[in-house]
Formats: sequence, structure tokens, C-alpha cells
Amino acid sequence: MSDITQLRKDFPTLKQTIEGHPLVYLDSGATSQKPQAVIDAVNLFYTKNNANVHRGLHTLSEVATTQYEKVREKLARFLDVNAMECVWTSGATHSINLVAAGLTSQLSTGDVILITALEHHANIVPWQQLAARTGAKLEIISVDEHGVINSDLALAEIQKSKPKVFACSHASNTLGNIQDVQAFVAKAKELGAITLVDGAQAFLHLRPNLRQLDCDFYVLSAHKALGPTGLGVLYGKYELLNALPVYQTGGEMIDTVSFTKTTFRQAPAKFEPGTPNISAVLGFGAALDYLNAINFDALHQYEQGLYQYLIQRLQSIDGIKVYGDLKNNIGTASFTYKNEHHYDLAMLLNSYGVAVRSGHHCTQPLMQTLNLNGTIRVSLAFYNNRCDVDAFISALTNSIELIEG
Amino acid sequence: MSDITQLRKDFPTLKQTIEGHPLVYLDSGATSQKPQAVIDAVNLFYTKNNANVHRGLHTLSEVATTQYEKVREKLARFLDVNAMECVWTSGATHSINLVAAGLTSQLSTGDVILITALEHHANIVPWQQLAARTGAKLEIISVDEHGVINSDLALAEIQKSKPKVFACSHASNTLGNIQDVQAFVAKAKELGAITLVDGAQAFLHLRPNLRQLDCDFYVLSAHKALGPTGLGVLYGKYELLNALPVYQTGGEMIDTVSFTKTTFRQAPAKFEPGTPNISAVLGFGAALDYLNAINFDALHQYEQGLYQYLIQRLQSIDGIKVYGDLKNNIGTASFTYKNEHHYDLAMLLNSYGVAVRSGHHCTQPLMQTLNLNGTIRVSLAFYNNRCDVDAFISALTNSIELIEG
Amino acid sequence: MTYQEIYTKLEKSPSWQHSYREIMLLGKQLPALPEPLKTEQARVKGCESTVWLHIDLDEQQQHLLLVGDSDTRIVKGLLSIVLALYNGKTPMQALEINAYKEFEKLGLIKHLSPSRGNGIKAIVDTIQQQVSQWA
Amino acid sequence: MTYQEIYTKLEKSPSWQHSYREIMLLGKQLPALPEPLKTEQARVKGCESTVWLHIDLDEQQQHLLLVGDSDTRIVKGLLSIVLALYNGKTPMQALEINAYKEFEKLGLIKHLSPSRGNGIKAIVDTIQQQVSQWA
Ligand SMILES: Cc1ncc(COP(=O)(O)O)c(C=O)c1O
Ligand SMILES: Cc1ncc(COP(=O)(O)O)c(C=O)c1O
Repeated sequence: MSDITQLRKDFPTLKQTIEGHPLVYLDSGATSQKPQAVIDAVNLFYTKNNANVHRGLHTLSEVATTQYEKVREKLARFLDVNAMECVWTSGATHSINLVAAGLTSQLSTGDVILITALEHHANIVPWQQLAARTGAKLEIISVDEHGVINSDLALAEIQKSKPKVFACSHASNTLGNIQDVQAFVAKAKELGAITLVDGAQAFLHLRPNLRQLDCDFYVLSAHKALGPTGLGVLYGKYELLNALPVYQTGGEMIDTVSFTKTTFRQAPAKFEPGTPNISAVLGFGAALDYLNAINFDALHQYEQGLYQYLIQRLQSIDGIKVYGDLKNNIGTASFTYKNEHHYDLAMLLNSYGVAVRSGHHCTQPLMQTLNLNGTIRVSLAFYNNRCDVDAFISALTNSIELIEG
Repeated sequence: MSDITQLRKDFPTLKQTIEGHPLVYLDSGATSQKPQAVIDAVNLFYTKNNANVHRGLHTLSEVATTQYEKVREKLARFLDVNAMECVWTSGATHSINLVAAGLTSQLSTGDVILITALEHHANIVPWQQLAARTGAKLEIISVDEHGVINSDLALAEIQKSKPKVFACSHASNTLGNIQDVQAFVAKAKELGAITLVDGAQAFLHLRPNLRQLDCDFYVLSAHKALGPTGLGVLYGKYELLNALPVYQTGGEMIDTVSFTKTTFRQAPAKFEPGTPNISAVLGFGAALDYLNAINFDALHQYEQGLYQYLIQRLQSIDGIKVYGDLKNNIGTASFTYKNEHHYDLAMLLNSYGVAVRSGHHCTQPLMQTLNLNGTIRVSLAFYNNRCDVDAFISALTNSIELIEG
Repeated sequence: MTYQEIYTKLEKSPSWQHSYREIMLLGKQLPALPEPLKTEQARVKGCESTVWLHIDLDEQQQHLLLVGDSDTRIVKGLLSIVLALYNGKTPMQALEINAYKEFEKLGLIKHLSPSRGNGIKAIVDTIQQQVSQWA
Repeated sequence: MTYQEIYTKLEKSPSWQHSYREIMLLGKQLPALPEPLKTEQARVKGCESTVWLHIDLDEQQQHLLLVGDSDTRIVKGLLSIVLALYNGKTPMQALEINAYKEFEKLGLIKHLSPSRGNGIKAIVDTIQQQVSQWA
């Protein structure tokens, strides 16, 4: 445990003051902070090894290419899949769009695309567009009044709707709920669905084993998992992945080009058309090394302990209502205070150096379901500690006083 | 002039040895090296200001958002257009794909998409795909035996084919030729075409004024212009840009989302769906500052002088054949030596620390036209100097001796 | 409250918390807009908060008449500062007002940043645009 | 030339230039493949160079028989090293060969890196695969 409390030191951003107060960063769900090792890897690339990848014969290009492809292998080991099944994209949003576009020819009128009521817009709108293009129906697994999906009802819903496509977040960005995706995926696949799990939030906190999870596609964003911005991952079971048609086309993904006929390479190359985000891939490699060096069980226990402490302190304040599944959570707490507007609370919290997110968190349909115009969201990562929670709680009580005073 | 020779010092990558020789980097057409100021800007973001942009109320997020949007304005001033007309993408390839996808509903059977014979695959394949989707015909403006487009013939070709879409590189990545895009665009627009100029290569060397150039769309990649990887630009005249349908969908680009109806924001937001490559945008901002601080006329003269020196020294070697337009060039020389394979020469050059590119340079159709299986490409930037050219020429003559000896 | 009074209150604020308290008090003093006036047309969209604004010209007096509301305390307070700045001014007088400069002087300029997206910047821009048509 | 002879030549190469000269000389000594044998099927695609390889087993002698060619001097030279390693070996003997280790010893390992894409790695992998079917 003592190790984990030392990790915070690796994050230079956390060592600053905001409005005269030490920064209390509780917005890791939006983007995680980066350990020095990741920053150094990006820096090293630009100061020493900067070159384009693939096709270059010179040493810089070869070094860059080798390193770039090694990170793909590292990621594959991390996820327990094959490197060929990992496509670099520009983010989780891009990854989902790639799949949704690629499934166009596989759907027709009346087919069901099934998602849940707590998805991020990035895991709603591409499916809505796919439905509009193909005549498929978008159906929704509902949440209860706390924003929680009941697994049995969800399984029944899958059984009933017999989806052609099933997409579900591994963990909710707004509420932190961990979905029972393994059961959902198994059920949906049994009924012949193509399954996609949105791991944008879960990846850092749960370190999924995709061979076990057995979903067809899994997406994530590096920037939410200690890595640089502008990089995402699309994992896909090789046959399904390779069967998707090309998405964007260009230099790197072709086999031969003539004005009359062009042939494409196989996955993952066929989905990586232009110069990739090389520096981000190398930075993400450093992030994976960093994660690999930490005992995951201890880390997970630490995060969960911190989360429980947060919830307990939050709930001790009269008028606070916390949404979501408080048992099964990646460490994200979404709450309201009486009828106060999240905007006011967030602004006041910021004046104490506390960075939280407020609003609909790109989950407007969930907000509509919960009959809210927004919440305050506190999202933890392992580099947070009890001092952060205490500082937050004290800022929150002061803010409430300011508002009510 | 003395100033410009000092700029090299700002590029840390250039201060290294490869295979025991000082690095001679002549592959800027693949990706440019980065000045320290760009590396520092990326570094500063990750160590101090790292946060997601838009929607966050806390200070870090606000600082990041403000800086991010300021770079858009800076870029717009650089291009002499409006900030609203500049979309951040993940690269030039992405930008072209966005436009080609967006024009689908505007084309029908028999319409002509006109491109040239020297385009990069990224400016061929998306149009080929668009043609395949819509029944449009892809037509080609040809090059002569040196790989040069005759402007009069090109204008006649535009006149004859009356294209609905006209796409042309501002400068060729393989040969460096600068196309007479201003005249081509004017002609094509006169005939009602939508025009796109691929500025991936030209942007750094020519600093186009897009108000004057008057094309409908212009694309570029930051990594080829002193900026970080994973970032591109799509400029579009506002009405045409905003009229393109949404491309990728997700969190940032929506106005309201419900399961029954989703509305989108206006350009540029509507084309920026996920978390953008924030660090790259800030790095590219530093690149623009860096460029703005250099007198462009002097820089251009310097680059052109260096290029003429390179050509003169290259042509003094018996058996060397240089392709392309040697008068109108961004500073890229593509050549062959007798029947020797470019691979051998590139490998040998690398053993002297000289980094060049060899092969088809993602322009297979051009290679077919020139009846070549590849060339050696030397691409200069302002941080190169005569010592680089001399070192390259000496390595080349040594390599030739090795091969023939 | 007149703008001058507001200015005196906020000018030498010792802390953000103090400013926010004053701003929220200002908001409380601003009468709520009757629900029927909270129309879609009067609505200025901010990312996180909603603001409504009605702007009119008293034709006889040639004075500006502004009323507004917001669903958040802070934005409502900021709005009341803007209203105090412009209310009762002639279009010509209003044109002279530089709300950005005033917010700067009050130490509130960051609330007018485009990235803040709270609607206040949009309000100020709307007023200026409307006023320049009347002036 | 036997692999041992090649090894002696390359082992203590003083520079890359010297290695490349030797490698290209080896390539020159490898007979060109007759054009009809340069079939699509025999072709191993590299990004920058083309390599052709035919691999056969002399059923009576149980010896491997390999012939190949490339359009580039360096790759052809590297190919001739690979052929020298495997030619005339029984499948069982061939299975014992670790081409990567040998290239490492010769200081040529970077030519077997996947990023190089010159086809030599694909050649070695193809041979090993084929051999393991015969062994
Ligand atoms: C002329 C031209 N167009 C487009 C591209 C594609 O750029 P990117 O790979 O950065 O997407 C390139 C890159 O080589 C190029 O040279
Ligand atoms: C659950 C979930 N899915 C998808 C996304 C989209 O990720 P990105 O913006 O990195 O593309 C997010 C980001 O907030 C998320 O939380």
C-alpha cells in the first residue's frame, strides 16, 4: 500500500496550486494525468528518434517503426490478445465510428442494435447513424432510478430483442458503474450478435483480459489511461476485424494502387491509412510499462478503498444525493446537492483548487432518464489520496455554505 | 541569411550521430524535425496544464481550452481565413477522407472527379472510393516524362472534363513540383467544381494564403510542418464546409442527444467528435509561432538556393537522373542512378548517416507513369545546409563506388 | 443596484469566495423572469447553464430596457452586472461601454472567456450587436 | 561458398561499408534465377525489394534444395547467406538452425527486423515453416 501512495509523485501536474490552493484533480474520467515516464517517452521521441514509420530504410525510421510496433505487441499482451487484432486509432470515438461504419452492409431493416441507457454519446450517436442508414432499430436497455442496470433484466432484454449488434460500456463515465459485460457479451453472442465493449473508462481501472471477456470489439482512449492525447485503440477479433471494409483510405494501408484498381492490406494495416500518432504510441508504451510495474490487485484495492471513503464522506453531508452503483464502481461518484445547479458548485469548488466535472458528461439520455440537468462528477485515479478527498469535502461544505449563506 | 543558418540549432534531433556519422536528415518530406519550442510546448502541457478541453469548468480545463482555441485562431491568421473554417483532424489523410465521404450525396453517375497523375495515395484512393460509391468517373491530368504537369494542358483537361470535384496537390511529395494550383482552382471553380488542394508538402515551404488561393478545401498535416504527430487540418470555405454532413459522431460534436433525435453543432465543432489531440494542437501553435518569427522571403530564398545547389551537385554525377520540375520546386529531389535499385543506394547512404527515402513514396501511379519501380528522394527543409548536401553527395559517390567496385 | 455600487462591492474583493458570494447576492436581488418569458427565442445557450435575455428600446425615452434570468446563481449574478451596465442607457451611450474592460477591472474577465461557455459572453455580444443597430 | 566461409569473411567486418561490399559480392556470386522461375507464387513481398524463393526436398537424399533471387544487390547477398545456411541440410538439421542467431553473430540482425520489410525475415520464416512440415 505504501508503494501506491508514492506513485503520486510521478505525476508532475499534481504538484501545482490553483487559485492559491494545491490542485485537487478529481477529473480523471475526462482525462488522466501523465506520469513523468510517459512525458519523457514523448520527449525522447521528438528530441532523438523523430521519424516517420514504415517504409523508411534509414536508421531513425527503422528505430521508430520497431518501437511503434513493439508497443502494439505490448498492448496485445496487456489485453491478452494478438497484436494483429489491435488497431491504432485517434481515440475511442474514432474506434466506435470505424466499427459502426463497417457494419453498414451487415444490417438491414428491422435488425436490432442494442445499447444501454447510460452510454456516452460516442457509444450512442454512431449507432443511431448506423440505424438511420440501414433501417435497423436502436433499442435501449434501461437503468433504474439510480442509473443502474439490473443484470437479469438486461439479459432478458438481450434475449428478447435478439440484437444483431450489442454495444455497452464496460464502465459508465458519468456514474462509474461497472456493467456485467462478460455475461451480456456471452448472451448476445449466443444469439448471434456482434458485440462491442466501450472500455474508455474501464481500461485504466479494471485492466480487462479480452480473451476472457470474449467480446468481438473493445475500444479505449490512451489519454484516459496515462497516455498522450490523440490516440485510441480498436481491438477486434481478427476475422471480424479483418472482415470490416476499409474505413479511411490513404498511403499506409494500401497494397497496390493504380488508377484502375487498388488493393488493400490486411488488418490492422488496412485501418491505419495515414501517418499515425507515433509519439503518442510511444508514450502509451511507457504508460503500459508503468502500469505493468504496479501490482494490480493492490492498486485496485487502494482505488476501491479510496472510493468507499469518498462515498462515505459525501453521504455524510445532508442534501447530497449520489447516483449510480456504489458497490460495483471504478471510482467515480456523481452527485447533486438539493436543487442547486451543478454549475455553481463546480465553480465554487474550483475556487478552492478542486477540479471536478459538472453537467451531463456527454450522457444526455441518462440525464433525461434520471430527470437531472446535470451532476457534479468526482472521478478518482490511483494517484489520488485521502487528502484529496478531504480537501474536496471541505471545499464542498464551504461552497454549500457560500451558496446558502 | 546568417539568421537562417542558426535555426538548425533549434532542432535537437539533428545533433546526433548515426552509424558513427553525424546525422544528415534529408527526409523532411516524410516528417519534419521539431524545434525545441514545439517539444517544450508539448512537454509543458503534459507537466502543467494537462486537462481535457471544452465543457470543463475548472481552471486546468479552461486554460487548456483557451490555449487550444487560440491555436485555431493563430492558424487561421497564418492561412488568412476564419478560425471557424479550420477543423482539427488527425492528419491530411483524415482531412481528405472527411471531404470525400461528405461529397457522396453530391455526386452521381457520370460526374467527373479530376485529380492528377502525381498525387499521393491519400489524394487518390479516397476519390477512387467516392467514385465507386457514386458512379462518378475518376479522371487524371497526366504528367510528362519528367513527371511534370503542363499547366496549359491541365487547364484544357479541366475545361474538357468539367469536373464536379477537382483535387490536386499543391506540391508533389515525390518530386517536389509546385503545381499551378491557383490557376487550376480558378478554372475548375469557374466550371462549378468543388476544389481541394492537398497542401501536406507545400504548407511548410510555401505558406499559402488561402484567401488568395481561393480553393474550397485545403488539407495539411502538422507533423510535416514542425508540429507533433497525429494532427491535421481541414480548411474549408465556411458554407461548403458546414454543408458537409457529419462524418464521425460522438461526444463533442453534438448539440442535443436523445434516443429518438440527435442534433449536431455547426462547423468546425461538428467535425470534431471526440477528445482532440490537445497536446499536438498546442505543439503546432508553437510551430506556427516559430514560423511567424522567421522572415519568409529570406527563408524561401535560402531553401531555394540550397535546392539549386543540391541539384547542381547531383547532376554532376554521371548516371544520375533527376525527375520532376527543377525550376518550380519545394526542395525535393527524386533521382535514380543507372539501373541500380533504390533500396541498395538508400541502405548504403544510411551507413554514412544519410537519411533519405526510397521507393514509390506512396505514389505508385506516378511511378508507373515514369516507368520506375522507385526513386531515391532527398527532401530538404530550412534546417538543412550545404554541409548536409556535401555529406550526402560524398556518401552517394562512395555508395556508387561500393556498388560498382 | 447601480453599476457603481456593484463596482465598489467587487473592486477590492479579497478572494474568489468573497467575489462569488457578492455575485450570488447580486443574482438573488435580480427578480426572477416570469416563466412565460423564458422562451426558446430569449434563450442564450451556454454549455452548462441557461440564460434568458430580453432586450428592448424604450422608443420615447430612447433608453435600453433589459431583463434576464439564469438557472444558476453565479451566472445570474454575472448577468445582473451586465444588466446594470446597460440598463437605462441610450444606444449611443451603450455603444461606449466596453463590458470586457469592466469585467477585467472587476477581476471577472475569465467569466467572459469563450472557453467558459457560460452564456455571459454570448449575452454581451448579443447586446452590443443589438445596440449597434439602434445607435 | 559455404556458410563457414561467409562467416569468416563477415565476422570481423570493420565497418558497415565493408559488410555491404561483402554482402553485395555474395549476391553477385549467386546465379540469377531464370525469368520463368520468377513466378508470383515464388515471390516474397518486401516493401522495397522483391525476393523470389523456391524450396524443395531431394526425396532420395533427403536434402534441402533452395534457389532464389532478388532485384536488389544487398537483399540478394543476404539471401545467399540464408541459402548457404540451409542448402544441402536435411530437414532435421535445418530445424536446428537458428538463422536469427547467425545473423546476430554476423552483425546483420537488423536486416531481419520486421520493420525492415526487405523480405529476408519472410524468407527465413517461410523456410522454417516448410522445413518443419518435412521434418
Ligand atoms: C502530398 C501528400 N498528401 C498527403 C499525405 C498524407 O499525410 P499524412 O500521412 O500525414 O496523413 C502526404 C504524406 O506523405 C503527402 O506527402
Ligand atoms: C465511456 C466513454 N466512451 C467514449 C468516450 C470517448 O472518448 P474520446 O473522447 O477519447 O474519443 C468517453 C470519453 O469521455 C467515455 O467516457
